[in-house]
Amino acid sequence: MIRMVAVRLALTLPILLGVSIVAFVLMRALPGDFAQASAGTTAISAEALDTIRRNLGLDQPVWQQYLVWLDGALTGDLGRSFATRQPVTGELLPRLTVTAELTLIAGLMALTMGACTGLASARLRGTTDWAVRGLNSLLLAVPNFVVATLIVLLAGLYFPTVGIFNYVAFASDPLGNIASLLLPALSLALTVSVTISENTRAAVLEVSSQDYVMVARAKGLRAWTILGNYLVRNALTPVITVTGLQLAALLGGSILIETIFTIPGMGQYLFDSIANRDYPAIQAIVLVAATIVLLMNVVVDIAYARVDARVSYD
Amino acid sequence: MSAPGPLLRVRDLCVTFPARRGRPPVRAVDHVSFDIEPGQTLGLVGESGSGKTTTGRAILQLQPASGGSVRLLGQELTAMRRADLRAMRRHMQFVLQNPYSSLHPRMTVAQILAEPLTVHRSVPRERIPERVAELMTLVGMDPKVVHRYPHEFSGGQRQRVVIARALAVNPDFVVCDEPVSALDVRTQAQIVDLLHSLQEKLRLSYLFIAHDLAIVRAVAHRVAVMYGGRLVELGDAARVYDSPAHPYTRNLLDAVPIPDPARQRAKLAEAAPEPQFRGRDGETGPCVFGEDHAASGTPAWHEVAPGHGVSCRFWPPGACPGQELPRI
Amino acid sequence: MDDPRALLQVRDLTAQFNRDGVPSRVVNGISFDIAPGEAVGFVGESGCGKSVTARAIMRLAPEGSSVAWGGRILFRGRDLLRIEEREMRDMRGRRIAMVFQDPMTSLNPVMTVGAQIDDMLCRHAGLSRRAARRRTVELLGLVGIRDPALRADDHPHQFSGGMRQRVLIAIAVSCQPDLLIADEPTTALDVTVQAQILRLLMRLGRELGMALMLITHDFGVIAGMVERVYVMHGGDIVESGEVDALFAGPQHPYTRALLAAVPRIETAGRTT
Amino acid sequence: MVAIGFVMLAALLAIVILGPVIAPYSPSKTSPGSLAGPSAAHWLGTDSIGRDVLSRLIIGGRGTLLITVVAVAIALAAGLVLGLVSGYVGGRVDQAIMRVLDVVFAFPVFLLAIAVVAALGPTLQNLILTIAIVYTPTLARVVRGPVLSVKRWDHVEAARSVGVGEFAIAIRHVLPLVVSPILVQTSLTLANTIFTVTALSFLGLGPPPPDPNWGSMLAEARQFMELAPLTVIGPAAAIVFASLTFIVLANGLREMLDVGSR
Repeated sequence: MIRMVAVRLALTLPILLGVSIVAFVLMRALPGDFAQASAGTTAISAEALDTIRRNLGLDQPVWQQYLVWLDGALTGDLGRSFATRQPVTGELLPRLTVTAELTLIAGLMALTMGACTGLASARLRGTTDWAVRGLNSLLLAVPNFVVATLIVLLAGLYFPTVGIFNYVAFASDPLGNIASLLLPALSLALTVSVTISENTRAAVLEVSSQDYVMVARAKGLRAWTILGNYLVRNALTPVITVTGLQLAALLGGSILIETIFTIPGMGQYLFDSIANRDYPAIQAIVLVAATIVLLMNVVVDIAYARVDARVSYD
Repeated sequence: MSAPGPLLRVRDLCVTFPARRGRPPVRAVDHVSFDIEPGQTLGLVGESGSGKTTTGRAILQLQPASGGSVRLLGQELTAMRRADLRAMRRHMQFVLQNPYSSLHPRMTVAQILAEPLTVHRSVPRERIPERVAELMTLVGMDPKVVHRYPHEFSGGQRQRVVIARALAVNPDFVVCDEPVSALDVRTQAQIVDLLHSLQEKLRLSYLFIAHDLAIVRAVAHRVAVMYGGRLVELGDAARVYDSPAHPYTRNLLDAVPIPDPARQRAKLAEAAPEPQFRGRDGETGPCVFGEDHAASGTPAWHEVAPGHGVSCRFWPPGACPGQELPRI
Repeated sequence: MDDPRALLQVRDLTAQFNRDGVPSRVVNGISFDIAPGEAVGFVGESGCGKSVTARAIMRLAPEGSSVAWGGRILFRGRDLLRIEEREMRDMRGRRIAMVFQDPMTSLNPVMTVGAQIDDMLCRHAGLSRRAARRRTVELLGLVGIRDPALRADDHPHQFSGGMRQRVLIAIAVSCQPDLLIADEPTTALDVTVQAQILRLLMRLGRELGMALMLITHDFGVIAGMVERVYVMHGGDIVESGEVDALFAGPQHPYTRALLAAVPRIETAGRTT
Repeated sequence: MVAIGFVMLAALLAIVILGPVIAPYSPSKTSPGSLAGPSAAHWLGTDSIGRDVLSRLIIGGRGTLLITVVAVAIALAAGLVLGLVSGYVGGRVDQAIMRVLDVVFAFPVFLLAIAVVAALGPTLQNLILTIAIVYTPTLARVVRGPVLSVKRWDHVEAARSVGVGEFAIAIRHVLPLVVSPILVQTSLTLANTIFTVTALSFLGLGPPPPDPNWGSMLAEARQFMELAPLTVIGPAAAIVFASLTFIVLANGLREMLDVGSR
């Protein structure tokens, strides 16, 4: 088990390295001058600009700049924000927890909805199948930011006094915090639940036609035993994979949703940073998000092996 | 080109599959040697995983060999350049097991049969339809149906198309890999008859790979038995079937059910033979004939009669076959 | 009815599939009997309706397809086509068990082989988990698996094809059914393994006193295993009889053609 | 199902191609009375500075769909080449291509798009290029998967044994059999791209004004939605209709071509 985790992590390392290069290059390939940008909008003398360049190490060759930056990133130092002159890591962390919470709630919602509708669709067939697939097509066509906008619109029109749309910090009121995240999470979860639902449906149908299910029926087992031990346990693996892969979509989506519901998470931070041309912050957000996605993929792989004894990485 | 000697000469052919995820490399084909004369059929039998299909693919250079030599019409294939090899494919063809998957589902029979003709430019473009019709007649099909797609045909008809494709370029040698095992018994007999008559008409040589020993008996002049990547016995069909020299061959023949109730009942009533054979572990030391091949450097192969040989490895543990052998 | 001693009496069985709204009949009203402890063979080419007949006795339609059965299947006097699904579920595995063609795909890959026998015993014999496991180990030993106590905790992918078929046979006989249906049980196996499995089926049939319904396309397999044979073609039984008589003097032209096409290992082949 | 999809697609295309002809007003022409409700003159009312919403929707659709289609076409071309080479050649080439794509795949699509557009500036070319880049890995994987299995099919081996060259095998014997899943996925990617394009515009990272765009119209309308709720509905419905078109088309194609499911 430990060995397998180690192998998976080792396989992820080169990709992480690639991700870091992309994140680095992205921000150094700016059409403008990094030093100019870091100085902000104020007019600045050429000498002062040179000083900034030296301070930021911009007079060094690019690969050296990258190594210095990577060295910092590995020790948790993602540079200083241009806007606030504070370490980016310190600014990012509290926002990251908010985004993580939103993503987690949305993920659980999507998994519950998707797995239930997918399973019902595959097992009950007929009208249920037809209805679920129709609803799924429709849900898939409605982007999360449109859902969010409509939710805010309806709330503004019909419940102008109810305050559940205002973000509540977890520290001040844990329950209120979760309640305030429910609707944003729902708008995030709807599209993702469709993917999970369709994959669950396909997986259950695929498993249903397998010989071992026929054997289970020939054994005279009860319907629930067949469902649990034969259908669901075998359909689980593809569903786990898809759910894990959807994390990227959830993280990306939360950026949008946070701006609509004014939740102080990574999304808002990203927009403030873009507005301020705060490149170190943008870089850090991109790097952190990709790292989370990659680590989540490792977790998915491990979960996969826990469920299915045939998969091993020894 | 038509040098005297065998049409196909395989010597010490080895195929090794590289190590995969913690498993050691697998030697799928291990020093296999045999000849095939023009107009003759060599039956290659063995159970699944014995390496018979890999041997066929390696001879056709569809699977890289890790050692040994394959000479067709006197030309060494294993070291041939790609372009030369493609030209050489005119002489050697392949009939695969599954007639459902070995035809391109989106190509008509005419297109399927025309492809090898175009590739080898063996027939001028305007004569292709004529040649296609000729091939259809050759395999006993109506040339009028060439514009249909494979799914419109039955398994037996598809296998006829597969054979027609193989014959399109006038090959000398055809590898038939389980050509009838996916078919019903009556269709099997028809395809076997077709292969027979084509052999006589066109003087073809076949390497006939099959797990069904009864069918091999009907088609093969000589028979090779494979086990664990090695040839354990090779000889004229009549000798191998009627007086098998190797205990594995005997086991294999014994296990074939006979469509005769009284005899098959008697067979099942006997105790099952011990299917364990000594594998590669005991390769050092003298073999059952008392010869130490490792020390003397001689091949581990014994001729029990002219043209009939057995490998001296893979005996049942503890058995002393030396005493039984003289009976042969 | 005709023979009160019969274990299974099938009368005018029909089966009709519905593919894209087009009905197609695959079994055209066949009738046959199986006595307790008797071994009966069904032989025919692919698509002749022999497997569908077996599925009808188990009342198992392939997943996702709709099949309409007609006629009667009397098992110890109960019409299997008319009883409640609950009663049928109690029948399956306990009274009538089945072994399928492909052992590679017939075991649940995510459960240990032991657990796949345990669940059957818990369901039908009402055993506790621990008692079931003791019986499972016995059964695995009975079908010829070495170190059954250890192997019970292995997953199917750790077994060879022949060993998996043994496990499937252990599952099928675990509740000592009255009738064991074996649908092409050796077709996917190598010839030496086939011989072992046939011997095993024969031994178990005798030891447990089960009736055996053996379905195969191979006249060689059927020859040594059964007392009576039914030859099927295009959804009909075209010929039936005692096995020795049928092989010695087939009456129906189809049976004759089929028997004539069977390759025989003793027939002298070609010479160089 | 496919028929419905094609009808919807035809309607969408008609609006896009005939846009300037059928739009009642110029999208930038203002008229007195901002945020007005539906009337005979303005079927869907006017926006905050008095421009005709319907005209802006029609013209805005052109921009949105143009970016979408061009970007997906580029991604499809790249994905097809990469996926086919990767899957067919296999071995180290496959490893190299897939590792590079894995790097792109690790970023949440939307986040990467935002970052790239933010860094390079929201011009039309940058938008198209960015979207093409972020969707290339998805399409390449969709091509590679079936190629990996089709290249092991018997008819490919048969073609090789007949002497057909590798390039011809890849094009003639493998590619035609992987077209169905690619068509389905392309249609779904088109729907996804409409999301991404409109979402970027929604955040102000879309094609620069004054060209109208469904995303930016929605964002604009959002500020006044308590006063004029209908202005939100227009662009929202347009986005949903466009993506629904491609989703219906994908489902129809999947059913018709029988890709993977029953």
